[in-house]
Amino acid sequence: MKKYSALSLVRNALGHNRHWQPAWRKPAPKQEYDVVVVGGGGHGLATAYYLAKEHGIRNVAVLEKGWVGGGNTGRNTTIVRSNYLWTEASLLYEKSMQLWEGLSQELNYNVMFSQRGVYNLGHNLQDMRDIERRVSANRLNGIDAEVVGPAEISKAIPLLDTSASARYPVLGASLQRRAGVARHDAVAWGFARAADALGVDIIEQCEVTGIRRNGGRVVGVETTRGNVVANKVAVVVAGHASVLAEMAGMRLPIESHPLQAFVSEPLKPALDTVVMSGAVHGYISQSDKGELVIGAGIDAYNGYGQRGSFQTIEHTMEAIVALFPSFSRVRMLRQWGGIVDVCPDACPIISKTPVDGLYFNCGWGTGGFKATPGSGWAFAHTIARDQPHELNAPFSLQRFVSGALIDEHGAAAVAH
Amino acid sequence: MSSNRLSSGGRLQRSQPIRFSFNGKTYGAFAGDTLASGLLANGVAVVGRSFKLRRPRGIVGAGAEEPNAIVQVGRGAAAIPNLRATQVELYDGLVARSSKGWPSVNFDIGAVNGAVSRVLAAGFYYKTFMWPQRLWHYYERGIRASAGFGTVPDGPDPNYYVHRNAHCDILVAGGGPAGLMAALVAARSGARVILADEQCEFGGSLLASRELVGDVAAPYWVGEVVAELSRMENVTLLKRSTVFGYYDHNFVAIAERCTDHLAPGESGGPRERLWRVRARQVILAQGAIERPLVFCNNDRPGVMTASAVSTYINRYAVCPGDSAVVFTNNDSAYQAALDLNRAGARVVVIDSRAEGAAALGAAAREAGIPILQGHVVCNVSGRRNVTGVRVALWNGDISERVHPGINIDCDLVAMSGGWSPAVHLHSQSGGSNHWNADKQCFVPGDAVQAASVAGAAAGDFTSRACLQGGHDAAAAALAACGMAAKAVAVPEVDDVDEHALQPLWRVPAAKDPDRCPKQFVDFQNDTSVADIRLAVREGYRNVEHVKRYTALGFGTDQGKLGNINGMAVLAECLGEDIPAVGTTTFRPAYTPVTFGLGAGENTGELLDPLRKTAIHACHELAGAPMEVVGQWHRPWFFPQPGEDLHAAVERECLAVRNRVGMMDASTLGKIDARGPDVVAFLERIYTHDIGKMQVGRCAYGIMLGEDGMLMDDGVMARIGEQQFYLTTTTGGAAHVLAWLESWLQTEWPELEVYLTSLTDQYSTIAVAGPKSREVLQSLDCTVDLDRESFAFMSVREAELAGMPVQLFRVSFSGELAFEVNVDSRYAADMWRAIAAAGEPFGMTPYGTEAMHVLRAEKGFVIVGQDTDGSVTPLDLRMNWLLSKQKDFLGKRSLARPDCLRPDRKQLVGLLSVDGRTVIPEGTQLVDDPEAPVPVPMCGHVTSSYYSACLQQPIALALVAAGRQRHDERIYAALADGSAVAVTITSPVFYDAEGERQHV
Amino acid sequence: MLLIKCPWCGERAETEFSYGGEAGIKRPLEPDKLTDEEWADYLFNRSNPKGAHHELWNHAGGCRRWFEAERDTVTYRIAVTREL
Amino acid sequence: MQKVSDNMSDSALQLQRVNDAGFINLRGSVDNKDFLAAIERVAGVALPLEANTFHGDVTRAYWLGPDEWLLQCRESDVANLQQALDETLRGQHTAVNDLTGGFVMYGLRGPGAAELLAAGCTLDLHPLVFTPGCCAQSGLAKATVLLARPKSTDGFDVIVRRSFADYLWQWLARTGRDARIEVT
Ligand SMILES: Cc1cc2nc3c(=O)[nH]c(=O)nc-3n(C[C@H](O)[C@H](O)[C@H](O)COP(=O)(O)OP(=O)(O)OC[C@H]3O[C@@H](n4cnc5c(N)ncnc54)[C@H](O)[C@@H]3O)c2cc1C
Ligand SMILES: NC(=O)c1ccc[n+]([C@@H]2O[C@H](COP(=O)([O-])OP(=O)(O)OC[C@H]3O[C@@H](n4cnc5c(N)ncnc54)[C@H](O)[C@@H]3O)[C@@H](O)[C@H]2O)c1
Ligand SMILES: Cc1cc2nc3c(=O)[nH]c(=O)nc-3n(C[C@H](O)[C@H](O)[C@H](O)COP(=O)(O)O)c2cc1C
Ligand SMILES: [Zn+2]
Repeated sequence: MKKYSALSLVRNALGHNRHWQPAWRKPAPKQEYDVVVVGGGGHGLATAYYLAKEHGIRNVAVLEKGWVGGGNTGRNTTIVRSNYLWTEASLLYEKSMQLWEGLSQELNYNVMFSQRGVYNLGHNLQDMRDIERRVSANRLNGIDAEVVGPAEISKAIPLLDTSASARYPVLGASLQRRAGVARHDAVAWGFARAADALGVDIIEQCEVTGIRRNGGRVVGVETTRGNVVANKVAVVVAGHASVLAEMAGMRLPIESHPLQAFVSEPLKPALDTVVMSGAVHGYISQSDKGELVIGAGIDAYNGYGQRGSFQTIEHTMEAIVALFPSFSRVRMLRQWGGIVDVCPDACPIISKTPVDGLYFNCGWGTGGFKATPGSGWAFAHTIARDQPHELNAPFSLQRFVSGALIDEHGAAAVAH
Repeated sequence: MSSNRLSSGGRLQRSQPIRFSFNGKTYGAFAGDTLASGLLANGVAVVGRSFKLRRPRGIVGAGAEEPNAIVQVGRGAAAIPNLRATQVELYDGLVARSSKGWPSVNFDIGAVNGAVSRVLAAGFYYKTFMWPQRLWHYYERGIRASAGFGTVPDGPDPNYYVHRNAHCDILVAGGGPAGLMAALVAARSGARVILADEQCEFGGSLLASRELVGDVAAPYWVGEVVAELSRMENVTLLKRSTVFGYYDHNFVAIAERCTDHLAPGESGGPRERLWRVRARQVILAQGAIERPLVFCNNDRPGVMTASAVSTYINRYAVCPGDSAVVFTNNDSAYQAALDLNRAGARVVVIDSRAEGAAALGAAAREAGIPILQGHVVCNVSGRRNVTGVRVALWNGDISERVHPGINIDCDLVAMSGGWSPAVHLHSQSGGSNHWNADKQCFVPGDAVQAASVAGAAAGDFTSRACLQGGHDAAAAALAACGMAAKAVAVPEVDDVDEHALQPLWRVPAAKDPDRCPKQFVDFQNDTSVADIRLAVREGYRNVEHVKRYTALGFGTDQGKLGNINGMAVLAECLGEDIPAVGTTTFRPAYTPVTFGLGAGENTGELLDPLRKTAIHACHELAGAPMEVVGQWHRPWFFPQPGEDLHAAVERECLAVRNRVGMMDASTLGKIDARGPDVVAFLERIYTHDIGKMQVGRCAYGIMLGEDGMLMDDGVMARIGEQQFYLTTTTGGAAHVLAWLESWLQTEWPELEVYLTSLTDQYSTIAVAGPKSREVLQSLDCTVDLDRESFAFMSVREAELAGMPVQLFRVSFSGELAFEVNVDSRYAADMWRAIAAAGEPFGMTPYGTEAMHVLRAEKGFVIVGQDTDGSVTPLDLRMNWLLSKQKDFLGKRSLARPDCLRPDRKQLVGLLSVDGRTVIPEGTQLVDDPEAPVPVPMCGHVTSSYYSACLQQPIALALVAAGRQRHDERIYAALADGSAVAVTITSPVFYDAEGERQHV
Repeated sequence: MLLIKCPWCGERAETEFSYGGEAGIKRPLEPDKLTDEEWADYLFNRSNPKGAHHELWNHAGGCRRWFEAERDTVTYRIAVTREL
Repeated sequence: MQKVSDNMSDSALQLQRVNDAGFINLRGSVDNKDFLAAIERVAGVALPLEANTFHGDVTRAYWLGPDEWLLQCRESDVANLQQALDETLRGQHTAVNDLTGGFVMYGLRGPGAAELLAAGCTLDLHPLVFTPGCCAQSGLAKATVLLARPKSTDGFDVIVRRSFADYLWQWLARTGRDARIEVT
């Protein structure tokens, strides 16, 4: 991999940008790999990268049915934070946060991780109780978190309606200053480039159509580009987890739902942080390009259509106008949907399965972008050692049998 | 007025001169002008700056496709950011300014970016700003400051927006010849028709056409049709209405702009109206968009699409230049040459094709217009305005460089690279598109919803075919609706003989594409041919990667002009054909839609219904602040002069403990459940034994989810052998009823039970305290209230103060207490009657806060506050409520290993060791506050108050293995980092034996 | 916004309905005879297919009846709705 | 009377609260002929068996669902009617609940009524589709309502749960401002 640097930029510019190397190769699938990662989203690519980097397993293929980053990685609202409620979840997301903090340098690819802070607004007494509870837990877990009052909020977010007469007045908020946003596409591309440099084959336009098993163990996959032999198959396909599970004769505690988002036209800076509100259900940030990036809710029904219902968007516009009355005249440029894999407890599954050598990483639902590096890191460990790291041990499939669910509906109340 | 204005023609109201201001300068124009035509008429060339390189930019198009002329209109809170000048109708006094360019659009500091544009190539940001890590924050600030277009208005929107749901047989999107014809056929046949067009007039391309339709001028024909349609009751005509989204099941969203074309103050009514249309059939007649050609410096102000030039001349009576070069690869642009010629401009046609144009070519020659066939424009000179073009002979081989031998001075370049059908809505509806090699464009494939595409949007580029297409689409749609089509004659239009278009996606230049001056594909985002090539070189080869890496099609125009060219350039780089490369996804909105429009009337206090109890007015009168509970407003406390929350709550609590208080508990959910199988049904729902309950008795009941977690609770009463009255929590009311119905209907349909919601029918007034009995007695209660005849946990029908009531003897405060359920019509009267009767006894109204304190003193939980969906009844020490005799929902889950873990969090009480500190609710509990991070947590505080009657703070908490840990000391970890010692106790702080409620 | 045909009331907008998930998941008759795995399967596991889906809807804003629908989870086309 | 528009005379729409209506919710089986006959006898109006319709004028029976109806009568008649129903239906699996206190009824009159409702209701209220005698439970703005088009007057009746009534009233008044609504 040729490093990106100020010098390389200038040198290449002088050469009319004709000497840049491909960010990743376009290899044809080999017949056999040590590990096949199914799904070229951020999580899959990070998994491959950490397999190679942390565990020295380099004979790895990432099989992606479309183009890398084209799933939820490429269609999410990019909020990164670690202020979850339960210790199990907090520690996992915090691991991720720590990786984010050095990710651009580690990957030599600017993922534009912008630690501009995330405010979770509280609008009623129960919201405030929940905020206190979460902030208190975060601090004990070593995660930066504060409870802030309306005056401070209004100073930091001048356009937010903090008046007491609002239908849902702002009573306070939790604030994580280290939280923020990142450039979603760059995360996929940066991981792809770095994984490729370590020898990982990233194979696009290659859909896995079957999971081959022998007895109780996995022996490879069938794809639209032929069969591939592998003793370990790691599935990270977000909304399609159930489809892959079915190939292995399993059902998962997952439902796939359309989740939508939209952006405004680019505007001069108007919002310097990230604002989320559960009670009015909306959240918003402004990208470096100037669009307001706004997340809507999920549609209730199962869907794989990468689109959703308009009333969901209307509802979100209401929320945004309620929170920011002066955004009323701003316009929606584009809306889109992704398919999120929702777990009963709003927590992910990073787990071995009843099939030996088959691993699943899914259930991130509306909030897994922030976990991308941490998820890949923990999943790589699980695959390499054939046992979970202590960070992801609580997130096994077994928890649905034992009942040890980790209910993060509160902290994940707003889809994000 | 400037020389660009033609002295006659156009569709302007010349009798209405107006003035407008742009970037601080005032100009004149006429009613009927757009901001774009007004600016062009005044010779204003530079109207904006490009996003990244800050190159000066002029108007390119005449409609929705415009990428450059992005302006801010109006001021202050009424400002509108990011409008396209081509779509802004002028009114007298309009104020507009460019969205980019600092200090001014004519001199922009940011233009230094242009000097280093090679460094700023696609993907630049990903490769830099990484060193040192901590500086990114500052780099980012700079990047943000220079990005963006418009500015957010500086206050809340002064206008309002409305919604309208509508239904029709046939919705026609687009009112050009195809759409008008379709609407006419459908309307005459009696269908309910909606015709929407985003422009201020119907007619589409015909408004700028010089064709004859039938035997009248095209705009005249339009006028006739529109007049007829507007007389018909079954037709809704929506102008200034953009069909912006085509959703599932023929749900179509239209944004109607009602007042933006009027001067502020001149208009009443809503600013915009959202039409939410459910159409049986949709006809898409969006027309086609002319493509630019991609040559060096093709972004200079003065380079426009040929059809835009024709539109400005014919519709707006503006000739955008004095000497023009028309550059084309197809016949249609010759029309612009003819129009320019007629308008008095000098004009030369450069046609890339060796054989030039057919009929229009002949007409041009006849008009004396010089034509260079087999030539291309390979570069443009001039910075803030075109000053000339460099022209070269070209043999049709794209891989060859050309040698620009000819210079032509000009101030206008009219270009045409062919036409792309506007397949946007068709694509949004789920339809795919096919490459048509003859026409070199994507045309819509089969409809997947009840829709069809007609006219130029379907790839029919002659007016005759458009009219016929509209006619046929309507006939087919009518048939699909089961309606007969009336015979309507399609007017004749002369067909014009044409030569085939020559594919030309990138014009060869004197240097290779990586070295030559920029050949822009996406004007707004400065995406050039070289950028696309770079993306491919770096492995970003999928069209979606190219889009995201180069920002092609990412702008406010969503690539209406540039996308197809970009994809073709990509195809060339990859050595593939265009259909193999494909398009990116078309998404709503076709053109951007105002957030306020989506919100409609759901703003301010109408954002969400504010539910009020029947007694609400009494509370307001008493000056009680409200607590928001779900959609309800409930009185929080009843302050007396000078009291704050704490003082009031202490007083209210003590009143209940010592005398008597009353509370509005009407928000509780109430359900009538009856039928022969009601017992069997409720046995499966509630955890306790229902069959044993006697008529007239009440019980506290809980419901679990199938996962074993506490879902809801409430008092339930047996009213008759086969009739129960169930109550639920305030927040759970709707959900519980739906949940019960779902079990009845889907799982146990054999059970004969009817459920009816009584939540709004009955209001509930709790009367609590040692004197409560006396108060009710003094209200002529028709039943005996003494302990023997009306025992704790029973229910009676009675009359109180002359009103029929259901009287419950239950207690949520632990005191002797009654709950009066009364018809909501009389609830306020009853409230006043009880208050009056209670006065001699010291009656004190109390709010939700005192209610919370009172129940906490008794250790009663509140679902949703003391529980969070992860708490079982075992955790709450409710084992006594769990029947061993029967199965009930959720029971099996309680036997899962995790639910039996002895170290689960269990409900306990907490007392601050210092006897003073009220611990904030939510605070986490730890065994050892000094432990290293991550500090293990053993629980958290769910409820916490100062108890006036116990004269100390009390709290409820969930603590791991808490039941075994009474009297142990743990710590509450406060938000400020300090820790407060607390002692674990029983959750029942007051009257543990329950004597007071039994008196 | 889907257009859903309530078997009782006829075609109504999606906003009148609430979704009930996969249809045909019978509650076990004797839950205490089930292993934890079997119970978990009933509680949580769903087929979640990409394509034809057999599902429950409730006409919550109308007649309050639950009914079944066959809907394609990719195209969202509803082939049929029927009374339970 | 609350004046919303300045010019009452040319107001196109009148909105008023109907104060003398009583409501009884009925559950029972259509297969039970005795039940149907008994209701008709006691209430003087037959239960509609066709979805989305109602019978009667002053006393009305609205179809709510396949086994559910809402009876509307004069408020002063509710008690008697309820008692008579209870007696007649004793022993049968039915449910009779007085909901007079639980509902509020608004009358919306005038040619613009359908248009106003269309601002917040997804039903097709076209006079040839939602004809006199039609009723439907649906959403209006963010409340759930029972809408009916009476036979004798030009307009709609809107029946809404009491706790939503103020909200809906405000919504109607605000949304109707362009229709020059007259609120009485
Ligand atoms: C609108 C929206 C907003 C969101 N906002 C946020 C947010 O603000 N913050 C946050 O943290 N999270 C957010 N999320 C969630 C987040 O996007 C996801 O959790 C995360 O991106 C998942 O990453 P992934 O790599 O697992 O999945 P994906 O990026 O979806 O990758 C899975 C890949 O698997 C591929 N695949 C599927 N089937 C096959 C097959 N058979 N063979 C080969 N490949 C296959 C897919 O093509 C896809 O590329 C949001 C999601 C959406 C939709
Ligand atoms: N000479 C050529 O090569 C050539 C090429 C293309 C078109 N044309 C001419 O253009 C005309 C095409 O007729 P037509 O009826 O197909 O199209 P049109 O362009 O005349 O009309 C389309 C109309 O749809 C409107 N519209 C587009 N998208 C919309 C949306 N989302 N919502 C609301 N309105 C929308 C536009 O404002 C326009 O008024 C014919 O007269 C044809 O001869 C000629
Ligand atoms: C954070 C974020 C910002 C985006 N900004 C823009 C934007 O400025 N312009 C744009 O056209 N699309 C923008 N998009 C949307 C993408 O164009 C695209 O719609 C989305 O990635 C989903 O892909 P699809 O529409 O191709 O299915 C953005 C998407 C994300 C996730
Ligand atoms: Zn129904």
